Amino acid sequence: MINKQVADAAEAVADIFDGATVMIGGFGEAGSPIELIHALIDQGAAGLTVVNNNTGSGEVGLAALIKAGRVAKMICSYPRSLNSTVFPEMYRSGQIQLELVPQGTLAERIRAGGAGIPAFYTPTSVGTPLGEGKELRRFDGRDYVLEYGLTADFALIKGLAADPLGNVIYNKTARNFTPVMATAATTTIVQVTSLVAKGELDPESIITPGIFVHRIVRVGEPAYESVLVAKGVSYP
Amino acid sequence: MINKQVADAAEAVADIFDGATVMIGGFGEAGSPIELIHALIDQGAAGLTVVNNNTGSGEVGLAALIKAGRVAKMICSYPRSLNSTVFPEMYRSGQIQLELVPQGTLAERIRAGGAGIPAFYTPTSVGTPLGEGKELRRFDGRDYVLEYGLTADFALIKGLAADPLGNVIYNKTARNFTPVMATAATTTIVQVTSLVAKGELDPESIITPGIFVHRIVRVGEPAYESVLVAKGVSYP
Amino acid sequence: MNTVTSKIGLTREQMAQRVALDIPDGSYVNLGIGIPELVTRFVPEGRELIYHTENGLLGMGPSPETGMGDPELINAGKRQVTALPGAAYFHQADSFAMIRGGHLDLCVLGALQVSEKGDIANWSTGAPDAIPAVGGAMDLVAGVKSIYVITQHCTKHGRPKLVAECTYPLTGLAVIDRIYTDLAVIDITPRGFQLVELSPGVSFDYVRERTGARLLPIEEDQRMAGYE
Amino acid sequence: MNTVTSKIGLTREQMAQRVALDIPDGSYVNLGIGIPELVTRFVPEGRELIYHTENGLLGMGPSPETGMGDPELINAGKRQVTALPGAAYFHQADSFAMIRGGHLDLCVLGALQVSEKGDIANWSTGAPDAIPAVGGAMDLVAGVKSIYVITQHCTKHGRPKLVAECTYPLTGLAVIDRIYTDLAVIDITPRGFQLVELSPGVSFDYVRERTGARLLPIEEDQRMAGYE
Repeated sequence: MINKQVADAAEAVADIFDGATVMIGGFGEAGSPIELIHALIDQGAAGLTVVNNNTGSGEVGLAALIKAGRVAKMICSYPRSLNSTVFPEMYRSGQIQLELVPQGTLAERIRAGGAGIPAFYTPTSVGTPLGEGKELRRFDGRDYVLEYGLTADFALIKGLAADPLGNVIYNKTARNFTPVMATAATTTIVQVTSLVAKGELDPESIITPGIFVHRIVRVGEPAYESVLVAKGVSYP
Repeated sequence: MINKQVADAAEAVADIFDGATVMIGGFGEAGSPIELIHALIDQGAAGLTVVNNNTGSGEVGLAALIKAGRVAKMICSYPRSLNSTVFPEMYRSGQIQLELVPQGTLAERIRAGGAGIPAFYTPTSVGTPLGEGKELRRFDGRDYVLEYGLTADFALIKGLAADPLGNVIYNKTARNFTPVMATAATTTIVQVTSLVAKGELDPESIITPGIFVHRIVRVGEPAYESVLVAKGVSYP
Repeated sequence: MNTVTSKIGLTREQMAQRVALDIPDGSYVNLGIGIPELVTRFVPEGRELIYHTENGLLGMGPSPETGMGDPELINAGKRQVTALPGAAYFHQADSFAMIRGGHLDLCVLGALQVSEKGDIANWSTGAPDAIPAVGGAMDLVAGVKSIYVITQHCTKHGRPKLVAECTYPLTGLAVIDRIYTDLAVIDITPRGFQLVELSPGVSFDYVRERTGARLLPIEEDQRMAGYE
Repeated sequence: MNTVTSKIGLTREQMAQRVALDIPDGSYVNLGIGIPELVTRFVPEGRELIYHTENGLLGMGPSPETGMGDPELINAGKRQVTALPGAAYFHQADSFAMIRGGHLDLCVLGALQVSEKGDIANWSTGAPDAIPAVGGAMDLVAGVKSIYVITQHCTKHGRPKLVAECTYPLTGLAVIDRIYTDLAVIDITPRGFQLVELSPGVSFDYVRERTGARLLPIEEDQRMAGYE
């Protein structure tokens, strides 16, 4: 019987290697898999390329991973946030690279990566600094830039509930980038609040089918960035 | 208050014009909006380009629309089926054109059309007769063909339930092409078995958000192709 | 700018109210952060607008009561919101398919600069020390059917934000349809900035002097209506 | 071909059983119409395979009992099926994203011809009067990680289906990994057709004579196992 659950977050992230590309779900704190990120900090992999819409806040979660010096490059759309100081400081001092991608292009590049589409055209960024140097092509009288599919070695994501096959549902706007990231990584690791038995999730309402999920960790009471930041927590 | 319900199928399809491109949901009989198609036959628009995975069966639904001589061109992946004789005969006698598209490319072209993506690259059909004449490009050592987004003037689709805003859910594999077609048409017309009040559909489980739906018709007891064909029904 | 001029023209709330008047019933609308967010407060009675937030929700409602929010139900500005009856959640690629595919009727955005060709700069001042951050702005201006800008007519330092050519990094080319400022409503037309309406007590010359490109006058005198 | 030769080699069921032996536990599998569908009957005990049908279901189960089916729960061959516990429905673009994106482990397909380079022709005989129909075949061979063909070694007229070059219109170029026929199991390798296994009572020469391109022999003698 298929059962993708692993013992804990440490086991789930054990094989993430130096230099890996890691997609991390979440938009701000909604959907951020903090416990998996903290396990990755403990694990020690460095030189990572991380894909996330933001760069975390305070000194927990993604911001803590960056602060620990493990991230060589961020691919994201909005590397500033409330309480976001770690990335800006390291970026200004040249300790971390940034590939800035418009949010919709980032989402579509990840979807394309997961869908076997190597490249597509989009009107977004034409005529702007982010469109500079990109291949332009005209369709039906309008200009578009060529953008490439994006894949990753690992995806760290957070769900509301999963079954042993890896079918996942999400909580409200915590869904954000997660379902497309799950499709674009060689190994997708999900932390979920609840594990349910096979057959308990409505097949009409499953957002991420199990085929995209490789490891499941139950984190019954996940932390929230804003709560940790308010408490002044700094990880580790 | 937004309420997209219209009185009946005749009103819903009244403005479909000669020469329009019409996407019709369904894979075989699953998800086929037979009552909307029959209303379109009654309405009389001709010279249509129809997008559907198949070409219908017997002499009801899509097959009846074709038999009535209203379809100038079919864009589809599999124009043969059990009990499918109308299209083959008209195709052989040169009365209807066919653009044959691999099923996944057809789905992706429709999604792209709805998503503002004018073109994308896919490995499907490279080196085959369906890839001939298409622009080839190599990414990472593999060849891909360029395919274009597909849009329509109208989409005729079938749902299980909708609310007045046009949020729709589907029944099992009746979902098939329908959600992407809903996004790719200027005017999307849905027939549903049930109308429910705003707020009755779980926001986590809505498959087609109301923004993509323009008109709703309730058809409480939709017909099935196989049942009509078994009864020997021929429409009109 | 002296303290007297700061009393001329509309307040932020009045600007939002002015925009709200122009949004038809049943519109699907995306509102940027800042003044655009105020628009929701002034929608005339009897109209139903549906708000999209690009992080994955259609049918966004107001902020929750204190302590009633969910940290995972937020808007694009990362503030807690609610979901109204009839709302739907979707993932980011679907959300931007909605945007890029031209399904939203209207986006109301703030701006640093708008050019007479309808170019907009609203994501970066290009300052060497700035952390570049674009979010969904470029997708919104490229995809949504109509783009309205709501902005103070001039910067804090009194410089025009409506210009012949943007000097800040662009968000999009020739994408803006209309600009609502504290001083006026101005359309982007093939001939450039076209005055549509002056705020109460504001003269054409007053606006023209504060606009960084040619401003075409209103054909006939026109009074504002719809707010006090 | 005489009537004696028709008794040599595996039956359709035995061919399906032979394929089933090679599919690892936990695989995500798409089965073509015809002999491939029989594979589900022969999965060894203790293994769980998850079946994908490209019209939008992962976790497909067997046909429903008579009268218990839903005309809107069908497989790619448009026959009524069931959904097993843990199944998920999705739309066609998502289904083919799964296929094209390389997420399925295995696809088992029938074929008209397979070339020694791994090209396959299985959608059209190219007959002038034929109605061309391709369905998802080209997407499956282009996207799924491993592609197995299950087919009679020769046509009804005794002509080889394993050939140097396909003469029928192609479905995909260099996509086939392995071929299971009534006579043998054959891998596609950079050197061409590599015999892996002979069916009971079938000689290398017998297979070679019925193969339309060079067939490399097994390194050492090998007996089949796993079915009667």
